[in-house]
Amino acid sequence: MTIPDPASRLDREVIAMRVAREFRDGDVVNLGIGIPTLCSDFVPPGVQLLYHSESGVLNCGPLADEADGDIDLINAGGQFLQAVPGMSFFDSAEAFAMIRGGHIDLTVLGALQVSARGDLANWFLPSRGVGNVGGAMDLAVGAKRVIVAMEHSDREGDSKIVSECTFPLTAMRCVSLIVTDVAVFEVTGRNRGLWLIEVAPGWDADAVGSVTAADFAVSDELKEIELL
Amino acid sequence: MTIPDPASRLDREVIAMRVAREFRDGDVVNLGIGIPTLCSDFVPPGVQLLYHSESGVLNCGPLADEADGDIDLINAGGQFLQAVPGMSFFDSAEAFAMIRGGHIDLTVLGALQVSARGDLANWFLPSRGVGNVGGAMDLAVGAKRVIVAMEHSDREGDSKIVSECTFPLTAMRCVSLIVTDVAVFEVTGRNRGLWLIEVAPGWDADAVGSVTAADFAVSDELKEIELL
Amino acid sequence: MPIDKTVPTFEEAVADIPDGATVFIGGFGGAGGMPHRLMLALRDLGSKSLTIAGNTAGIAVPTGFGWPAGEEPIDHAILVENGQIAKVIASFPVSGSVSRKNAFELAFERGEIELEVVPQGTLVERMRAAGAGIPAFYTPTGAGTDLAAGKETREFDGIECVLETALRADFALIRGAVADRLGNITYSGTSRSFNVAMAAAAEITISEVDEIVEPGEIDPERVDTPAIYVDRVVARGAQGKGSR
Amino acid sequence: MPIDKTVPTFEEAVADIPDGATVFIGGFGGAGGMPHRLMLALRDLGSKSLTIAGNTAGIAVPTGFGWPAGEEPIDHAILVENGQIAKVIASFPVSGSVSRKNAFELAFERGEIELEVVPQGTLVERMRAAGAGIPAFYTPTGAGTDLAAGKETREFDGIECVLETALRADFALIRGAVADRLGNITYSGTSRSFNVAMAAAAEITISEVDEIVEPGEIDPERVDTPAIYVDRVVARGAQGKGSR
Repeated sequence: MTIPDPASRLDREVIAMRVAREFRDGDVVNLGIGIPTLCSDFVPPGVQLLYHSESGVLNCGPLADEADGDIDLINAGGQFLQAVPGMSFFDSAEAFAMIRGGHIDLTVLGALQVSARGDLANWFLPSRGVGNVGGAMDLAVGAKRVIVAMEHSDREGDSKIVSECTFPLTAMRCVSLIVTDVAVFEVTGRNRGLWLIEVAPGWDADAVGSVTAADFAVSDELKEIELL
Repeated sequence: MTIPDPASRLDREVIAMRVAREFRDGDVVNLGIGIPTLCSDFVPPGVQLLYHSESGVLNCGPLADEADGDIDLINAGGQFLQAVPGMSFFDSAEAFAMIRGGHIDLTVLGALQVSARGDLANWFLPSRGVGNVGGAMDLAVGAKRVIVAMEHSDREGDSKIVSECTFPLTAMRCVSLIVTDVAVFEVTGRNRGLWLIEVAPGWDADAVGSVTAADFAVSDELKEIELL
Repeated sequence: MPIDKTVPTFEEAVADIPDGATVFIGGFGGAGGMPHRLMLALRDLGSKSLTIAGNTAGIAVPTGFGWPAGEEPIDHAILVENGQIAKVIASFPVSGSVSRKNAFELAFERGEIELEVVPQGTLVERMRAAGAGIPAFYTPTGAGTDLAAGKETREFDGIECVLETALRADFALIRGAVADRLGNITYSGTSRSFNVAMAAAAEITISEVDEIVEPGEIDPERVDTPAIYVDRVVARGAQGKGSR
Repeated sequence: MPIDKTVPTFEEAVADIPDGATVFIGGFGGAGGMPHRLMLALRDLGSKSLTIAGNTAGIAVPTGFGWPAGEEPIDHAILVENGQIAKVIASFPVSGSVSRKNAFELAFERGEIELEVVPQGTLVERMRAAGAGIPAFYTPTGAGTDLAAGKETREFDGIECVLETALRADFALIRGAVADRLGNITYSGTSRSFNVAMAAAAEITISEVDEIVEPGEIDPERVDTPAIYVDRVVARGAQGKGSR
C-alpha cells in the first residue's frame, strides 16, 4: 500500500469532469453550489441538459457579466444569468413542486459528511450553531438521483465518508454516487453499502481505505477514474 | 293565517333581486347555476364585484353572443364569456385554492334541501342514482358566506327547508342566509337555527310555517321583502 | 442532440398506452383545452379496461356546454361507447340534464363502469399533490358527506377535515395552445383548467397543441406548463385551434 | 365605485402593522422581488416584536447575492438592527459565509431573536397550503432530521413523511413588477419566488410594484397574482425597477 502524496489528489475541476460523465441527454439537472456548479463546464458532447434552479427558472443558461446583471434573473446562488431561448419562469412553490415531485433527474450536491448507507449531512456545521438548509433537504429527498461531489477529507484531514454521520442529517439513504478527489463509490445493495469502483491516478483500494472512515467493498473491475 | 295562492310566490328574478342586496362593494362573488346566475343582473348601483368562476377566470364579464363564442373563454356553466379589462386566467388548482382558501367573499347556490342548522344538500338526487358534485362541496365549505337562493317547495310541493336533510349532504352548517320565493331566513345563533326575517308580499309567519318543514324563530322586526 | 419532444402523429403519440392504464383526460368540460385528437387516437388504438380521470366523463349530446352551437362534441363518450373504460374518476360525470343522459351514465346504469366521484377542488388538488410530491393532505371539503365515507378524518382548529391522497396517472392526455420542441406549453384563457395539474402528475404526459414552435418563440413569462412535465407534443396542424 | 387598491405612500401602506404581527417578506434573497420600500416604511413605523417569515433573514453585507455590484442591500437587516424582530422563520437565515455574519446571526448569538429553520420547499408549500385552505400535509422532506424533531410522522408507500402545517401571516409585504388598480400583479423573471405563495397566505397583502396601471393594461394571461389575493398596491414611482 502506498498513500500518495496529498498533491496527487484531483483538482475540483477534475471531480466535476468525472461527475459530468453521469449526465444523460435530456436530463433535468440541479447543481448545488461549489464543485457541483463546475460540472456544467464539462457536459459531454451530444448531451443537452435542462438546468433547474430553485430561484424559479428552468433551462437556465450561463452566467451573465456582472455589469449586465438583471436583478430579476438570478440562479439559486444569487448569480445573474443570461436569458436563453426555451427558458421558463415560475414561483417558488412550483420550483419546489418540481424538486419534491420527483421531476429532477439528477442533482449534484456538496457534502460535509456522507455515510456508508448514503446518509447525507451538508447543511449544518455544529461549530457555527446555526445554518442554512435552503433547498438541500428537498433536493436530497426529491431528486431521482443524488450524486455527491466533494473533497474526500475535511480541512483537518478527517474523512468525510463515515460509518455514521455525526453532523446533523440532510436526508437519510439518499446518495447513490460519491465522487471525491481520490475515489468514486457507488452506494448500492439491499442493505446499502459503499462499493469502490474507481480510484484517482496513483491510488489503490488500500490507499483509499487508509483515508476513509467507513468500510467499503471493492469492485472486481476497479479502475482508474475515466474522464472521457 | 292565510295561505296565499301559489301564484303569489315570487319570481326567480325577484329572488335574485333580493339576494343581490347582500352584495358589498368589492366583494369577490361566485354564483352557482340557475337562480344564482340571475343575481348578476341586479347588482345595486355603486357596487362593483369581482366575479370568480371555477373555469379559471377572475373578474369575468357578461356572456358573449353565441356566434362570438371562444372555446377558450367559458364560465363554470360552460357558457361563452366576453373578455373584459382586468380579468385574469389561472388553472383549476388555483381556481380552487381561491375557493378553498377562503378568498371568496360570497357564494350564492341553489339547493335541493337546506336544514334548520344550515346543512346543505344540493348535489345528489337519490332518484337518479348518480350525480355531479362539481365544485359545490368546495364552495359550500370554502366561501366566507354561503347564501342559498331557491324555490321554497319542490315540484311535489314538499318543503325544501327541513329539520334534517334526507338527501346526501354537500356540506354541514354552511348556509348563513336562505332566500326563497316566500321568505328570507337567517341561520344564526350558537346552536344554529332558522330566523325568519322577511316574507313575500301577502305572506305572514304562520303562512310561511305552513309550507316549511322545520321550526324557525320569527324576528321581532319581521318585514316584507325589500328589494331596493 | 437538441431536445425535441415532437411526435409526428397522434397515433404514435398514444401508441404505448396499454390495457388497464390510468389516463388523465384534460380540459374542463367544454371544447377548450380538451385533447380531442388524442382521444380519437386512443379510441383507434383500442386499449381496454382503462381508468380515466378528469373533471367530466363527457357531456350529453348536444347540451352545448362550452361547445360551438350545433357541433357534436368529441369527448370521453367515444371511449365509453367503444367499451374501453373500466372506471371513471370525475367531479361532473353525468349530464347536467336528468333527461339527456351521456354515454357514461348509460354504461354506468348497465353496470359496465365503476365510478369514483370526487369534489372538483379535491380532485385537482389530489393531482397537484401527486405532481408536487405530497402523498396526502387534509381538507375540510367533503367532511360529513357520503364522499368522505370510509376516509380518515381529523380536526384542525375545530374543523373536521378529510385525509385525501395524491392521485397519479400512467398517462396524461392534455391540450395546450402552443408548445415548443423542448415541451414548454402555453395555454389560452380558461383552457388551462385541469391540464396544468395533470401534466405534473402523470408518468408520461402527452400534449396536443394547436402549433409547435422553436424554443424561444414562447415568451418565458408565458410558459404555464414547463418542459420538465412534458414528454411528447403533437400538433393539430391544419386543425389548429378548434373543437374537432 | 370602481375598485381601486392603490395606496399613495409606503407609509400609509404599512401604517396598521401592529406590534407582535407576523409578517411575510417576499423575494428570494437578492434584490429582485424584494419589497425594499415597504421594509423601509415598516422600519420607520417601528412596530416591535414582529415575527418575520421568508426565504432569508437578510444577506451579509456585501456578499453580492443577487445585488448589483457595490450596492449595499436594503433588506431584513434594517428591521433586525432596529430591534423590531422577535422571531425569524426562514430556510436561509444566515450568510453563506461563516466569516461574514449578517445582522440576524449577530442578534441570534446575543439571544435576542428566536429562529425556526424550515426547508425551503416545505416553507413555501406551508404558505401555499395556507392560501389554498389545506390545514396540513405530509412530505418526506426533513424526515429523520433535526428539522422534523417533535413532528408527527407517518409512512406512505414505505417512505417516512412528516406532517407539516399551513403557515399564515397577518401581513405579506411582497413586490411585483406591474399592478393594476384592481390588484392584479405581474412579475418579471425569477422575481416571482416567494411572493406568489405569500400573497395568498396573508390576511392583508401589500404589494410594492414598479408601476400601477389601469385594469386591462396587464395581459390577463400574464397575471401571476390575481387581484383576489391583494389588498393594497403602492408604486415605487421614480424609483421604478431597481434595488433601492
